[in-house]
Amino acid sequence: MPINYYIFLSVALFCIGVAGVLTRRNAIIVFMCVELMLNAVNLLLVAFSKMHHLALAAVNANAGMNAQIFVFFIMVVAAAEVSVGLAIIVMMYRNTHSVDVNFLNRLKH
Amino acid sequence: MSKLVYLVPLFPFIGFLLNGLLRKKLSKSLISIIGCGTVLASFVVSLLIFFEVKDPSFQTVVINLFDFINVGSLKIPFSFQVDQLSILFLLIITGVGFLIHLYSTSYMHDEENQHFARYFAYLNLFVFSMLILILGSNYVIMFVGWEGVGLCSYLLIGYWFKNIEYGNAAKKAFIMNRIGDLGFLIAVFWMISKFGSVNFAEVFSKAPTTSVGVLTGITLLLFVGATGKSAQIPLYTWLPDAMAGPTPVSALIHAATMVTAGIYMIARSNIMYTLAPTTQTVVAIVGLATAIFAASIALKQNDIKKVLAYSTVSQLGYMFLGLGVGAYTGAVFHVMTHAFFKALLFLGAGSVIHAMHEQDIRKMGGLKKFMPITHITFLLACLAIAGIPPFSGFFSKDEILAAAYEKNPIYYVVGVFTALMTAFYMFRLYATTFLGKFRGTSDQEHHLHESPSAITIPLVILAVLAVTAGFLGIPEVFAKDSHWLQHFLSPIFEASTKIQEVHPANAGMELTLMAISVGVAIIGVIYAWSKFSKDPDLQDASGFGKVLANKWYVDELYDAIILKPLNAFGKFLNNVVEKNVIDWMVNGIGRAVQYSSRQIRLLQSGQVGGYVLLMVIGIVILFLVEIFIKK
Amino acid sequence: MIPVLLIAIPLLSGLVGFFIKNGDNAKKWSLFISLATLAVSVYGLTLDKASAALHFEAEWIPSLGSKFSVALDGMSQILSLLTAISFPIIFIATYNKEYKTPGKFYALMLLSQAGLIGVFVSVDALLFYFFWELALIPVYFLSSIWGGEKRIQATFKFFIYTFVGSLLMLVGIIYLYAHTADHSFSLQSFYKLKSAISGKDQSWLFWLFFIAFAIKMPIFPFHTWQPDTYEQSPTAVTMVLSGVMVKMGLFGLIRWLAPVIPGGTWLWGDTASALCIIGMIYASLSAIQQDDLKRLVAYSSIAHIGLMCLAVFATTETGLQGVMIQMFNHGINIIALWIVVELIERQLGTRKISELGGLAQKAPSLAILLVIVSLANVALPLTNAFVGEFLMFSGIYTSTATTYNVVFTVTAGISIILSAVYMLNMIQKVFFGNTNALTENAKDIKWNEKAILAVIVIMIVVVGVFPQPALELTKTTVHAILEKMNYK
Amino acid sequence: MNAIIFSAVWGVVMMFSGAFSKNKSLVRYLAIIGSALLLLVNIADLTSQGSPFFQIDTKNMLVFKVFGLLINCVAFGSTLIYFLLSSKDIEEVGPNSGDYFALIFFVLCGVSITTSYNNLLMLFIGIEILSIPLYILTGSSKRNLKSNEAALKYFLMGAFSTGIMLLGIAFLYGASKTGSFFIDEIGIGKAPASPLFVVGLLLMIVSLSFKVSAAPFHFWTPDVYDGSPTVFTSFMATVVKGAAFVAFIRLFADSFVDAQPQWELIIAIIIAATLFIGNITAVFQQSVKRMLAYSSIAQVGFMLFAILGVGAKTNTAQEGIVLYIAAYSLATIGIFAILIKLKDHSFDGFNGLAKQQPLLAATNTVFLLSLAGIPLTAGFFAKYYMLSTALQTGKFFWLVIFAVLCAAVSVYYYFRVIQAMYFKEGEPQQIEVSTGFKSLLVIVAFAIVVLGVFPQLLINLLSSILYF
Amino acid sequence: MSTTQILFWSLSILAIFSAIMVVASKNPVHSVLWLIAVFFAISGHYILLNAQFLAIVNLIVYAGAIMVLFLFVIMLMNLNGDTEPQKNKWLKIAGVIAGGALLMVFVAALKNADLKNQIAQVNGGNIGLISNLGMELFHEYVIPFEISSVLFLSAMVGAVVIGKKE
Repeated sequence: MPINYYIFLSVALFCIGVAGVLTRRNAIIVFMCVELMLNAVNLLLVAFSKMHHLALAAVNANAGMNAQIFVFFIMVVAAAEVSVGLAIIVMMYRNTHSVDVNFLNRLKH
Repeated sequence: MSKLVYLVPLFPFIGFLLNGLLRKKLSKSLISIIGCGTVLASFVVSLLIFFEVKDPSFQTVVINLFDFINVGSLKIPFSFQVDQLSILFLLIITGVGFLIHLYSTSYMHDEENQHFARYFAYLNLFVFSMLILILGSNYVIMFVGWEGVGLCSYLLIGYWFKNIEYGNAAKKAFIMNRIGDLGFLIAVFWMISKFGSVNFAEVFSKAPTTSVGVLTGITLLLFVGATGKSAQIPLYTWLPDAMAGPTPVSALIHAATMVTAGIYMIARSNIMYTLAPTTQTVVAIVGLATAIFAASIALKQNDIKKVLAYSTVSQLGYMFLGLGVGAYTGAVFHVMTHAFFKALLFLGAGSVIHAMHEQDIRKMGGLKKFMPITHITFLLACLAIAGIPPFSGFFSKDEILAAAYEKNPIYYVVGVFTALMTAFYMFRLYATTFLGKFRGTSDQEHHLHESPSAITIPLVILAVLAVTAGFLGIPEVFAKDSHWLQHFLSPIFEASTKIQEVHPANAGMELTLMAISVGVAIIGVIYAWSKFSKDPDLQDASGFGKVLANKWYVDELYDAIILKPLNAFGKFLNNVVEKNVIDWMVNGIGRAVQYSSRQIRLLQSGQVGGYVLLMVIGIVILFLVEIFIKK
Repeated sequence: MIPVLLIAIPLLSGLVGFFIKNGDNAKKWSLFISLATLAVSVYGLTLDKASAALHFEAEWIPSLGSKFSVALDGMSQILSLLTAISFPIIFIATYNKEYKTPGKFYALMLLSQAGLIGVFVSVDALLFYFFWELALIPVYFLSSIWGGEKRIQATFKFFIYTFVGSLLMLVGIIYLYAHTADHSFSLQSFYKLKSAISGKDQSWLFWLFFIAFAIKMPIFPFHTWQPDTYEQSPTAVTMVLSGVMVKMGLFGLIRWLAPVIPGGTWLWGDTASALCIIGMIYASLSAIQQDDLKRLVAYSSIAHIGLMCLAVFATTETGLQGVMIQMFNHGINIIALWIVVELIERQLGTRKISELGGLAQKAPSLAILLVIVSLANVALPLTNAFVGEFLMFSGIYTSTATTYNVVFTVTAGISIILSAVYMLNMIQKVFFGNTNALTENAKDIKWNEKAILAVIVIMIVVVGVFPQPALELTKTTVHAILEKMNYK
Repeated sequence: MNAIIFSAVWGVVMMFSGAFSKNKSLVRYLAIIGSALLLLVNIADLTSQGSPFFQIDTKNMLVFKVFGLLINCVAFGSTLIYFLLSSKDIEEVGPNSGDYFALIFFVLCGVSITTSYNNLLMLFIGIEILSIPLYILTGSSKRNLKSNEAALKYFLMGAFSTGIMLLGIAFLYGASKTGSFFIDEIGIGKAPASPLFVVGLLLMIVSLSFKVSAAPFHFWTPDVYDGSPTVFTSFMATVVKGAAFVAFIRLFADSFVDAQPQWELIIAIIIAATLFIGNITAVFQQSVKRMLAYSSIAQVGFMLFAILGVGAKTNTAQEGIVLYIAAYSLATIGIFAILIKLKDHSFDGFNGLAKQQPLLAATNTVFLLSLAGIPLTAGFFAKYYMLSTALQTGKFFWLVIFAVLCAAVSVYYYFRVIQAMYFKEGEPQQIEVSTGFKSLLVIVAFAIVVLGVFPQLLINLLSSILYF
Repeated sequence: MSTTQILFWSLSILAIFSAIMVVASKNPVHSVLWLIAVFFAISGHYILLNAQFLAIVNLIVYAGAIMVLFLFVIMLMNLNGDTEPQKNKWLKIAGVIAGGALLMVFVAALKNADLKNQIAQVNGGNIGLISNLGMELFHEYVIPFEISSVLFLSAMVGAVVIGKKE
């Protein structure tokens, strides 16, 4: 497949994720939208990996593999982030009984 | 002897220091001795130098004391110049000055000890400054004295400092003088840029090769200086107000010496004026205008000193007329005679005031019998100023008028008309004061007496001079080579006379002119005598007289067109521009920062969604910049 | 070594001064130190100009090409002498005044002295900038802690104002530094720059520096900090500010701007001159309107400084010599005026001209001394200011750097008249006339005050009559600077 | 490598010490010792030049250059001072002081990674290691709703920016010729930039701007700094910010320096915006803590000049940024240490401090002056270097002028504190500070002044190491 | 249109549609489910790109572990209903517009990219196979792998600090 398709697909998914972050107030959903963004990136990376592999396979049989490893690390990190993130959300819920990101609004100006 | 000329200003300066610093310690008699003695010493030294200068073989002497300012090519030495002109003025200043000092010892005797000392210190300082002015061998040293006398004038006018009015008069004098001084200074700068020097010798030697335009500019600016110091239109208004000072001060500074500084300066620079005919015309016209204008005001004044003040302004106008028409000798001659008779008039008036404690002539009258010496000397002086032969005023005034006729008959006509007014108002003054019945209070009458000898002796000496000084310059018509003064001063005006030959009118014409002016003066005297000797008009002036009595409302005019607008402008700057424009702008920057701070921090809405939105917008903008603006 | 001593003595003893708790000791200590500094400064005057003792150089920040390099030439000598004279005068004149935490007060005063002298002697741009700020900060604290009621706002305005200026200057300095051939901050390297910088760059560089200096001097329209600050600062500090600190601006102009960026100076000289002249007239007219003595003197100072700045742009020897000597004179004269203001305020508790009157009867010595000082302020001949102003005017008139020399002279000359107006007004309203309830009980001044004013008066007259030694002192500096300004 | 391993290990030590020891001061001392040792091992790394204690083949993932190691020194040194000044206050945040210290050590591990990464993957992991403990520390005051809020905001926005960074990395990867994440290979040299590269570059700029809190990606900073327990704000605003900044500058100096025309305008705009917003907004703040947050944004505006200067031939940019981070960190840690001791964090809280605690006021003044960039303090040379760097590029003159004007504005808010301390009268507050605390503050202030007067001391060190 | 293309398009449409539904769903639980759908679609893409390992890991880690965690939390908080308060409508619109604008600028920036001959290899290449990846991971990428442990440690400590009852 031409790489363009993947680029635009990923960018579209990414932007949907961004729009989600912008429009939702539920902290968990917002966070999920961030995960969506990460997945868009993952997809893009894999596509690029295959692109580079195709172009450079003659020189380097492992060309493009690094991006897939990168994706693997992104998943790892995302997992760690999720655990911390959810812990924070839960902590907030325990204190305020709300997961609305705008509920706590004491810090401003 | 002329090498010792620095002693002449030094003595009064020592007197100033002694009297000034030890004013609380010295007794009045000691103060008097220091004050008078130093001036007398100067007079003696001047006299000695005079005898040296009188010698026909005498060459101008320049004594370099030290380098005053020496920057690059500009060299201004602190040096004195002794020649015929300066020695003549030295004699007048120290001579008349000494008499007035002497007079003052009695006149000011009622002052407190320290103020008495202060008075003499000022007076000595004045003499010192005046001597510097006269002796300076370049324009800067002249300017040093020029401003110095202005300062002393200021100090002495405001001598009675408790009185705010006097203070205002002093301030006015100083500031008016400063306006003139600015003109003087700019002329000096012009000279520096054109001639590279301010020394008389160099300037005068380079003047003939300089363009007329430049000379006209320089001389006009110098003349601006002269109008300030010598009270000419438009800067004359300070002089009548200056009468706030003690009367001897008026006599010394505001009649005999300081106000003639302008005449001296122009006489000194005669070559430049001669080379700039336009300026000469201006000088003549301003002088003439001042003469008639001041005389017209004097007609209706009732303050004894004010009349004399306007008369001084008017006479100074005469002198400028003389300078303007090239009669430099005549002008200097008139300075001298005027110094004698005007000092006498003022001192006489002082004597009257001393006796009456009153300055309004409407409240005097009949003083003849109470103060005989004062009366006689005053009468002589009046005759002298009125131009009645053979008193001194006749000779000097006539010389100017004759020269004026040569230049332009209209000058002569106006001059003669002024002479008429002069004769009239002087005798109005004389008659109202000394003739008729006494109009003061009985209390005053009780105390009336002739002044003490310290006052009368100067009066008598001056009277003798006022009567006889004219014979120093007997016109050619009467006797060949009899004009001693012209002869004496000829080295000074040599260059000018070469360029601008003063054609002596033919003898018949000159005699006719003299006859006319004498006749006119006599008419004025007689008319005034008849009108005021028995029953003077004591009503407040009305109609046109009121305009004259109010000095043509010139002070009010200046107030309205200069002072008030300037003050208003200053207020405007201070209250509006400073506060509402500049400060507002400066503070406005601060306020703008504060305001934008308050607004921008609202971006910090506290909502994550808002933050992310702004971030995304930021990203979009950066992309747009990258895509569209870059390159 | 002399310049180093001049900086080090007040600097170190100032630091020591922070730990002196006893007010009397602090006073004595600082007076002693300032006299010692003066002695060193006077000793420096006696040395030959080429003497090695007048120069000092040591490594400072070699990697930046900056050295601790100080030197005393004619201009530096006259200005450091002014600084060295001013401080003892100030200390003696305010000796009877009590401050809270005096140790700190005097320590900060000495620090600012060190900074001021440092500014005048450094020949390394970075060092110059350092001292420039070092002089400012103690003064800021002095004014803010010991000042009047509105001190915080007023001095803060002053601080921000000058700080903006000095930052702009810093940009200029860095820019010049980046263009030096040897990457050095030394004055000599800067002097060599002028051909390396294009006309356009010189043009804006000029403004970077000029604004900094104009704020310090101050030149219209950057002056609004000044009356407020002078009014609010304790008088001792006002004396430092107006007597010495404003000279920093002029000094910078003469040393760091005009010869370094002659093209820009030439290009904008007329504009800057016009600002000076507007400021002179403006300040003079404003001065006439003032009712507060301090503000009056403040505006008068603006007018006088405007003239000096104008004369610098005239680029003539007479003008520049006039500025040199006038910087000294103005410092002395204005300090004397402040002393008088301080004496009046301390005794009567007011500075309002309208509330005073008739003081000449009660305090004749004060009146006489003030009159003399005022006369110097209006540049009467045989006072020191006359020499300066005469030379400056002469320089402006004969200037070939501008085609408007006559216009400049005449308009600037008007301020001479106006200066007489406001000074005489002030004298009359404060000293003449009758006493009122407030001034009824005024007393004449104490001996130390009288003595210090007398010393000033003697200086005024001596310099006024014999200015030549001072002119000789700055002659070579003036020549050197002119040579660089007239680069074409 | 020493530092990475040591900090990770010591983090674990702290974790367990917290769990097993009830003696709080023991934990504290351990932390202080740890940071000191960390500094030592890093210096050992720095001086041994490539022969660290641990011989590990990093496969070129990490490269230990002196610049990065120097920054490590600054960071660890700052941390040491921070611990010495404020470790007691860390204890008071909550019961788990050992964990807090552990997290701080993990952050330091992240710091050492971001200063020596050679691969975008390591950059990513480093930044995450840097960030995740901070989310926790921000929220560590669990009952405090402000702390909760700050943590949530920080976390959500941090995750968002991570997404952006990853997208940028992906594009850079796609644009690279060799399909590599190594930073020396992702650059495109002088070749015309492909759109992929440009997009990747921009996204990297955005995400790194977020990390260093440059406008308009700074919005998290004030809220998070304000909401966090003050003692952690201090750490975040100094050590962490410095590390993030180094990540930024290294990426640009190593990879993108040739593509400068592509990004210099963007960076210039970001600098201008950062300076403007940081300084202007700080003016109106009522709380010193929040003011400092904005001021830290403003300071970043200045630091970013170093990025503009990476293309210059000289090394002023690197030299300057080390100096800047050192000066800024010292001063900020000092101010925060004093701020923590005050009950009232508003400007009025400082009223009359000079009378009560003259020493605190004096040192605080030095810190503030340094932040404002007044000569005779290290802050001046920091700013000097930045301006100098920018001017050497020969472009963006307007930006330099703008920057100094903003610096003048900064004087306004820094001096408000000085005014409060010295010129205003205040209610006496009960402030208890130990002599050790005071003397340490004096030492720090003294160091700032010494660096401000003799910057050569540090420059010598820097240049002798940097240009070996 | 080849099978690959058909698969690509359908997976893409599924991914985008599901993604939109994640954002649009009112009910958080639905969002989670839609997100899982996205993950599946993406995994499909991975398989298409012959990145089998990632496809599986994606499903296991993301769809399996992480999403379950999300669901768990949502359930725990009892948020399964439509509990989200109505957000300001304008802000919502602004959000959508901003997202759209972002997409537009991406497209604008990328549209000129000369990527015609840049093809992503599908159905071929074996770099995505677990054995190759494993070799690479524990060879070249051992450092990041090890260092990730610090990340996990800190996440763990963090979760404990945050979650622990005081």
